[in-house]
Amino acid sequence: MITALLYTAAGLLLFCLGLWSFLMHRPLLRKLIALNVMGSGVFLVFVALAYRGPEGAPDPVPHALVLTGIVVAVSATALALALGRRLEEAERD
Amino acid sequence: MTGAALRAFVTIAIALAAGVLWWVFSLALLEGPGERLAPLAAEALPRSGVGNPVTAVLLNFRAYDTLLELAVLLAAVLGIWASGPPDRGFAPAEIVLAGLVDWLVPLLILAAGYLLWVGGQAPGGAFQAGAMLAAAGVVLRLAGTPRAGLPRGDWQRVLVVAGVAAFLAVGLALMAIGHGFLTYPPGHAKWLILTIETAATLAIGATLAAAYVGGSPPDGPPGEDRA
Amino acid sequence: MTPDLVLFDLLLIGALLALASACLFSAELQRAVILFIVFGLLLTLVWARLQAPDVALAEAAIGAGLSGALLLAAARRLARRGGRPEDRP
Amino acid sequence: MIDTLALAITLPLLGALAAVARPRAARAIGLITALVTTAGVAALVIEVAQFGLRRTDLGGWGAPLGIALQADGLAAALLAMTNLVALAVSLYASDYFGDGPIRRHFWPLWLLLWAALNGLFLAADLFNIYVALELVGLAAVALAALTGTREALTASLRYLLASLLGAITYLLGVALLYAAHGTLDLGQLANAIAEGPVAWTALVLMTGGLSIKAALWPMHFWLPPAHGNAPAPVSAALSALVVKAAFYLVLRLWFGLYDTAATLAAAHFLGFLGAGAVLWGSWQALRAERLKRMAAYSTVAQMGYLFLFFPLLAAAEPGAAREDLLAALVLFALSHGFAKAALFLAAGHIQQCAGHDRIAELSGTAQRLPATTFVIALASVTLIGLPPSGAFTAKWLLLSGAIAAGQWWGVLVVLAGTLLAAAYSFRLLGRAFGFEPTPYRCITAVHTEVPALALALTATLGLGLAGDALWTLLQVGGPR
Repeated sequence: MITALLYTAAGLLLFCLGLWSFLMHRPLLRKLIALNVMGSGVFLVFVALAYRGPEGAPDPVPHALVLTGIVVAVSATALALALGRRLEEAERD
Repeated sequence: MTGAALRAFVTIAIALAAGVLWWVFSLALLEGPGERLAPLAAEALPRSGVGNPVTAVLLNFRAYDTLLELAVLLAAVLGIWASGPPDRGFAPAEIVLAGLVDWLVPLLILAAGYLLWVGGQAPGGAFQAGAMLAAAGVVLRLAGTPRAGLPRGDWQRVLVVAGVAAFLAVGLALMAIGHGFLTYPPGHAKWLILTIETAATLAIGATLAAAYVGGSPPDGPPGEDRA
Repeated sequence: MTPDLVLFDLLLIGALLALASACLFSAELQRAVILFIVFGLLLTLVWARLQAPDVALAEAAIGAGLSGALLLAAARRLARRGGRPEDRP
Repeated sequence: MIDTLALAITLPLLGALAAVARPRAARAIGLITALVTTAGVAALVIEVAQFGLRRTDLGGWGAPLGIALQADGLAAALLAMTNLVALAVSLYASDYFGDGPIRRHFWPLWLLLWAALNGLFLAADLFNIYVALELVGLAAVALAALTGTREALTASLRYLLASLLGAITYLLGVALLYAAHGTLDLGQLANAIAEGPVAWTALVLMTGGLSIKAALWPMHFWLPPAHGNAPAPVSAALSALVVKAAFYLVLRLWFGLYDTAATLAAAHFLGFLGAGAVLWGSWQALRAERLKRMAAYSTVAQMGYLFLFFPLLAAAEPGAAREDLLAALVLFALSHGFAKAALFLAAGHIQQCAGHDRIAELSGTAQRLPATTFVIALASVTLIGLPPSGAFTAKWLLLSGAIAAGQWWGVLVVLAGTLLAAAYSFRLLGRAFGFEPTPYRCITAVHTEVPALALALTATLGLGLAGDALWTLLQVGGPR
């Protein structure tokens, strides 16, 4: 249980650090990195609560949810970067 | 409120939120059910057609989530294609690097095949395998192949939709013969899942590589896509 | 639960948080992106520690690998164009 | 065995795939898919009305291991509105985009958005809602960026970032509920959730995330530029459907999942934010210089009315009075959906004909585009809340509820919002009926004005008359 609690705390801290950075920075890339760190924090919480000791098999459902979340996060990052690149071009013209 | 005061306010608010969050999450963990869905998933695993519990969740128990997730990936790449043509890419690699690429790319493709096959029983599966294919694409583009090894326009479009298409084809066919949407009949789950996973691997690889290229595929008459 | 495992956990978590902070507070954009990739790789280790090998594989390939490659390409482009990389919306 | 629940999602998804693979036939594929999807959803709504609650366990595993889809009266009502509006938007879009390059990008994204919206209304699983929300968000952002102008791209990026922040916050709330109760199924969670810090924090996280997506004041900042700069059919879908879907989820959480655990104080807080939205949104709409910007701010205000119902609903005892309030709330949401879509489609028409949408320069619109001006007038009737529109009935019930509960601030806000709505509507119509000649550049084909007209008529006359049917439909699956 102590392991789950420790890693949950780490995940929540990552979420809050990312949120702070998201609110404090204006550049797109900074905000995207911040969102990805926030996402990693939430994923860490999910995986931590799936952990059931060194002997017990972990709960596979949160693992599957996190896999889904990772793919969703990379999709969103890629779309945001493409829009950002397009905006740069529009601003240069 | 001045900028500095606002920053201080946000910082304090987030620090307080962190404390509250940690408190309630430890409450939930300490008083929560402990077991959650693990025993249910373990009990249903033999009937799922695969041996890896995570693959069982992704492609059987919660397959509908995975279907929507592939649709998310598709939406992202469609949005990227709509944002105009890609950058020119990188200059062709020098001899040493080109030699490296020549064995790295086949290796990544082999790794993809292995991960796809092993995913039924051990860690691995369509997403990891697809990511390996995409990595091969990234390496190719970095080495100076602008299209990252992807086929021309029309075939690229077919590849990108293959994952969702396989899911829908299997799901709707099962519904038509009376099993319910994405309800695999007993004994057939294994090969149906492998079919979907193979299509999904190709689609994920192509989609992520296309997302890295970052622009519309070069097809159709010139000038049809916005510059 | 052995004490040295807890110590390992604490070290891992400390390194993870330190890397995240370094990445989020870094003054230079390209450096932040590289630190983010390293953060992703360390996270892979965390997934392995928590017995989530599937997540570890996906994190290494997608979370750190592909997201990192995408962000790095964008950061490089911004740096190449000079411009004002810090005041994008 | 035909599962209409699954069809509501898979049909538009199939259309999207076909439109990606065959871009040259995208328009035909899009129109066929729109008709077939609407027919399929009509069958589902009829099933719900006749046989009651519909539920299907995808994969045959059942909750909590598997995912279920579920349609009760509330879901059916919103599905009906969404699919009718989406059909009208599709018909309109098939003319709007002409043969330009935007067309082939529009159809697949639009059909994906449609599938995701239907999926959200039918979702019965917290994590499934997250995936569907992200699909809605990414497809909506990509659509909003289609014009490729600097303003549209800046707005879309801001929209994307806000939407991602909302989704990730929502997901943390889901993690908390899974930690505490070990299930993601809405029905099982509703039975398991007990009052306490865990439940409240999860509710705050999920509501906070969703209210960014529902553009609740003051988290509305991303909406006016995004909705104001998107292509007209996309603006219509974003304003009428996408924010409504996020609101629907808030409603489900508060009065389906939590019900007794949601406190009155928290409901009052949401009500106050709603009041802020009504006043601020209406005031900004009155000051807006462009028609689409005005319509977007009006959406902020109208979403505010929906949240004004929250304190009343939380205070009401279960029973007829509370069901009336809930029905009024749904009626308001549906009316706004139809009317706002009609207004944006009309605005797109004006923009295409006049080459701009600056309100001050719209004189002569009434002579050149009489049908479109009529649409704006009809939509205004609903936005102001005049009889015989459904919005009138809904506002009337909201006012009587507020008076009965002694919430005088609510009464004042509704009255002020109504006056401001009348002011911005008459400002627009006054311009449109002006006689100064304006160089309008096009002759309109009558059939292009039909979709907007049909939507405006549904909002103003249809829903006013269909109130009884809606009340009956909403009983299905209740009481909530």
